Amino acid sequence: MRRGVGEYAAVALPLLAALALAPLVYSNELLLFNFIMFLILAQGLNAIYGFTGYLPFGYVGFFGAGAYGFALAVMHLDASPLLAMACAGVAALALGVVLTPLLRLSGAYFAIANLAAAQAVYQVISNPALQDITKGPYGVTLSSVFAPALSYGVALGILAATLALVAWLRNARLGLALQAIREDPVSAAMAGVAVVRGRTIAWLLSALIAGLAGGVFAWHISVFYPETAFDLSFSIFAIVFTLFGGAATQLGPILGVLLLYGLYNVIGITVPQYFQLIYGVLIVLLVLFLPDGLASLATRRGFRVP
Amino acid sequence: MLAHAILSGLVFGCYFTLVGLGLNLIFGVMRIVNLAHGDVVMLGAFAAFWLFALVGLHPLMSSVIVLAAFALLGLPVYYLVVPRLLAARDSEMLSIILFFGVQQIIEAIATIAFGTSERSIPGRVLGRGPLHLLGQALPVAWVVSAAVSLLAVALVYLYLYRSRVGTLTRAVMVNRDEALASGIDVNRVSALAFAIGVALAGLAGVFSPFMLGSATPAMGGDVNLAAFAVIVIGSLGDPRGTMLGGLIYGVALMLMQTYMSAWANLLPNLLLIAVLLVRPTGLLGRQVRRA
Amino acid sequence: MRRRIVVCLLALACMAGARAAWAQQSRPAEERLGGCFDGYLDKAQTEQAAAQQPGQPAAPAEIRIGHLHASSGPYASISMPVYLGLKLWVEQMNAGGGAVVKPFGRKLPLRLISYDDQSNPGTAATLTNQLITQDKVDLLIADSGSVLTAVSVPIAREHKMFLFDPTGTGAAFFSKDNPYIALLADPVSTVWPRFLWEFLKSDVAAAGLTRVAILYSTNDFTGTQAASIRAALKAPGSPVQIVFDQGVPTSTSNYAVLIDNIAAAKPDVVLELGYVGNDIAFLRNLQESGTKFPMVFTLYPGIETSTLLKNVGQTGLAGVFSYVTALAYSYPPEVGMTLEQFRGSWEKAYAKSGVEFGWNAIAGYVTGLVLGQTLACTDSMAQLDVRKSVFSLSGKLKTLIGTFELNEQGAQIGELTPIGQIAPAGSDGIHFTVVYPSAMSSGKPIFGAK
Amino acid sequence: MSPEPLLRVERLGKRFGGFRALDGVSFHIDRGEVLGLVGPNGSGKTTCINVISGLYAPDEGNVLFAGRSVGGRKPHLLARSLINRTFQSPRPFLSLTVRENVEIAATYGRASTAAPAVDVVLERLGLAAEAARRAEDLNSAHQKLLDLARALATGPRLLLVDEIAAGLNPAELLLMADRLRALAAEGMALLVVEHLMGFLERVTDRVIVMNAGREIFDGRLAEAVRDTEVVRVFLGGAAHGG
Repeated sequence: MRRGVGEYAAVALPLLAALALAPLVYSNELLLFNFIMFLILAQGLNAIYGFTGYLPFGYVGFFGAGAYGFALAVMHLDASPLLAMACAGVAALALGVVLTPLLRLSGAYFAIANLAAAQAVYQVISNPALQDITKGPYGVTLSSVFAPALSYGVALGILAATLALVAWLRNARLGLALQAIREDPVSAAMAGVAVVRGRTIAWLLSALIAGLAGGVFAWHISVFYPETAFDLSFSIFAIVFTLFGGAATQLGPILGVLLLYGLYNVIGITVPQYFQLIYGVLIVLLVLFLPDGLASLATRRGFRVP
Repeated sequence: MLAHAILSGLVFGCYFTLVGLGLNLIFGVMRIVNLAHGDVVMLGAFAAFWLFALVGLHPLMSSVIVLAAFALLGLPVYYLVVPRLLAARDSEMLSIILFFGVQQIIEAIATIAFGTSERSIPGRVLGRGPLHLLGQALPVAWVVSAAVSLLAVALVYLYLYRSRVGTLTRAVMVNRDEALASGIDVNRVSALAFAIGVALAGLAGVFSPFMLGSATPAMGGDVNLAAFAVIVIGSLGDPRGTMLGGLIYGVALMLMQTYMSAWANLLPNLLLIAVLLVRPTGLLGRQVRRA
Repeated sequence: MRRRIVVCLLALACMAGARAAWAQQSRPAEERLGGCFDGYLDKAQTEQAAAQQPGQPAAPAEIRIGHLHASSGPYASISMPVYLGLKLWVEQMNAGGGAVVKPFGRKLPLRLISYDDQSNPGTAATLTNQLITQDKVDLLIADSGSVLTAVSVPIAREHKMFLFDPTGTGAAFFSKDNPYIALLADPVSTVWPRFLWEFLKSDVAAAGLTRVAILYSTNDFTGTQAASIRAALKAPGSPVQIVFDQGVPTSTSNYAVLIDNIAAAKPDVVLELGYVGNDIAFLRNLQESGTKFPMVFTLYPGIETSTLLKNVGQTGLAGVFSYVTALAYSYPPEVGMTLEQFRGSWEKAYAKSGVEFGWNAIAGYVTGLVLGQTLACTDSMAQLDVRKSVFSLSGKLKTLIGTFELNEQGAQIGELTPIGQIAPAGSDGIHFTVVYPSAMSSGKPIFGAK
Repeated sequence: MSPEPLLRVERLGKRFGGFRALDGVSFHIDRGEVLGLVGPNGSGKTTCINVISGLYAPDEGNVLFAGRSVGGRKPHLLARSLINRTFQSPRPFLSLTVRENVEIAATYGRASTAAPAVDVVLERLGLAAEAARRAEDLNSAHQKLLDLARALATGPRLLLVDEIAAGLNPAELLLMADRLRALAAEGMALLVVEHLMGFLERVTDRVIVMNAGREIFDGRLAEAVRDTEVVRVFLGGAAHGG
């Protein structure tokens, strides 16, 4: 556990400090906010994919549930933003609990079922029949609580907590147990690991993280449609970033987000006409030539990546 | 209304069997998820559109050309990408990401080449007026598309169960490692299955302007969601399962449209999840214990 | 490790920071009574007037116009034409030496910075911020459609940047407390269908057609139109009865069963409100099913006429009612090209682009025209002056789509489209007969034609 | 001999669809005893181990461990209550190091204070030099040892060993047999599924022979090879092609 604290100090604190100070020198604060959000999402995905091997293709479902948990609390309960953030977390956790049976599936079946579940949640929330509750397809406006600076800070706080969680998983016995489950659930069981419980914990933690990210996203952008909160590209970006950096480490997903999302924006701003093409090619090359992520370059040479 | 919904559902379901068929074959043989499947369908649609618009080629003729051309197109893609992918540790998961990238590439190129406007082929090309079937009026184009789909399913079935390569293909589906150990040229069998899968997606694309109203470079995502529902409900890897999944999907969708239209898209997803939870390998799947 | 991350961040910041070429020129908004726009303002006059002013601020090298478009994804088909229409306007202005910018008293070249958000709202948000904070654009234009516009609204407001909204018709964007937005080219969804419901309650009902079916796609654009039509038709004293009212997902691509269901409700009038793809699928399925209704109304035959004609065909469109946009009803423009001229320029520039000419192309061009007039009229480049200038155009600016008119919240309430019916023209063309309002009408509706 | 054996298996039955993989199998093992389990392919040996180690719940019969019924309990609970096993093809946690592999079992599966320390296990199985290597980089013999180390780290009193000898070279075979005997000498009970009779001879003299889900012989190995039914089953099994 000592090592965990050290790694957190070495990896997370500089990152957090940089992100806290960045708005002073760089004014596209929303881009920085999106960096924070993807850092959170990538680490949340890391908790379930990196440590248990389940690829939640519908991860955006939790994100959207969090965004709408936040929005509903503000619209109907007149909740303060922080209380609404708690509601965002609870909404995603509740969805996580409902979807726990999906953990019985494996491989592509799990990924597809999870995608279908996220779609189903989206279709319910965006249904005009629920217009009085969710505003259906007509989108929500939360201008009453709009507070970009405060929500930026809260997002940073969530990132700090998420990184701490992953640093802990990386070094605590639970993290090791989860990795064992990922490698071989049967063997893990024979090593005394409570496989179902371990998976469920990782699943719910990861749902909670996405829900909080969704909540703070809703707070920060304040006007959005269901299509925005349930945009499948949130799932895909989080997966690609995590994979690119290297799952099951603290540093991997961070590098993944900083490099790839950074590149994404640089391409988008400099050569918008070939945006999609370049990004597609990049992803293909990544999977073919670096399937275990950047971190594997170090681990293959026997170095430990925090 | 009920009779019409069920009949349209069956006809529509036949077409959606074809939409899922290629995806299923590729997953069954290689255990990879071709997320670019919907975009190959889109390419098929544009191929048929341009063949019709430029040289006036009948879609039934185009479908033969598309089948051959897309199979030939599939081979180099297979050799460029798949063997390398399969060598990775978690290829089943990685495939989703890889083919997401491929999908982005296809969509980007299609947008540059074809623009973003909707394209289609007039329905009368496949026959004029509604066709009366069991007292219900159905668009002729639908019935033709369904018939072609059934033919394609039958051919795939014959390929798998009546040809030597097909037998080998099924062996690879059952257990890739065993097949490799017993001297089957797994790589060649897979390449063939991949090419056929891509060709079937292209074929589905040829008829998509008739079944889906029109085609745009962005249509792939929705096609994928439908195809996933179809093949998972049926059972991944088995063409008969795909048929069953397609019919269930079609009928369920039409019934929802009839009685709760605003919720129509929710049903396939709920069906998919329910089927997976009750029978994790799909309705026709073998009961295998996957530890 | 720490160093690597810091270096990464710095590199990123530098890349973006370097793009900020010059700081935004602005001076305090000086109060002036009334707008400058008094009928059509001749560019030469403006130039002359402006040149007489002493002590002008140093002019920048160019006027930066920030814009977003989606080249891929679900909104590409409505976004690309707007982008290309706008681009055409910018190129034309620059070919003529630029646009007159009143505060600097001369013509300045325009620079269009348009990023591709790929129909991804999250990306659209970041790029909007990029345009404001890094590119420091002088004028900001949102992407097309409500979903992509929505994310830009609070960002523009937060940065006190006036948002030119070409086609984001969501009623929620326009509120009294947000001065930083105006809807330019589409009427706001709540009022757009006004002529339609008036027509249904008067002429159509008088013809004995009172049973109405509404089938709409469940998205902001069509859902809001359906809601305001529904409210109007249900108002006390309405002679009209709604016999079918269903929403379908916007991704719906087959309507055969829905058409059968509608037929079972025996309506006289069917209103199908959807996006381009929905309308194409609906009209094709309607034609193929052989089902007939006395009156069928859909949105896009009048909005994206050539796309609909290519996909549905002459016979499929004949008899259908739709909005009559500037594509089929010519308004004499006082500013900018006529429809024919614009269409000619479009075909010349974009014939091979695969993007069809239609209402959204015009919307992009009109956005440009509004921008041009705004620059010619504004007192300064300060955003509230820009807003004042835009609002001063209201009720005065006449373009090829009619009179530009804003309500006080910035929603477009002019440019209302009359109702028309499609008749075949020539071997494979169509033309619109305007049937309502009577002041504009060019013929009588023929019911039972579909 | 104590009145209650450490493990008592009573009329154990397990079906897969219509196939009866186990059909009323009964036997017992005492502390410090090594029992061999032999039979042709598909006779139910591995299924038997899978049921005892909790991977499958039995359909019929029961498993009693130290007098308490444990049939149908989850494997991780069994691992913590002193039953463990190895796998026919070893299943280490490939991307973790050798030490981490063993550590997991020592942390989560440690059932008694008597469980050995990680270093002791590694030392004893000759894996100490490999401790920092990733499991996927080990050769198959070392992976087998790692699999065994994982099981031993939980400090089991009953160890189920599934074809551990396959693929080992003669020297490794002898060493492995010695190790198993040493474990038994310390009081551990072992159930050893094995095809290699030579190896089995070195670790035990008592065997159970199974065929088609039933036990057909329980006694001394030397007698088994003279038992007519056992001989018929093995020859017949060969005739059927396995």
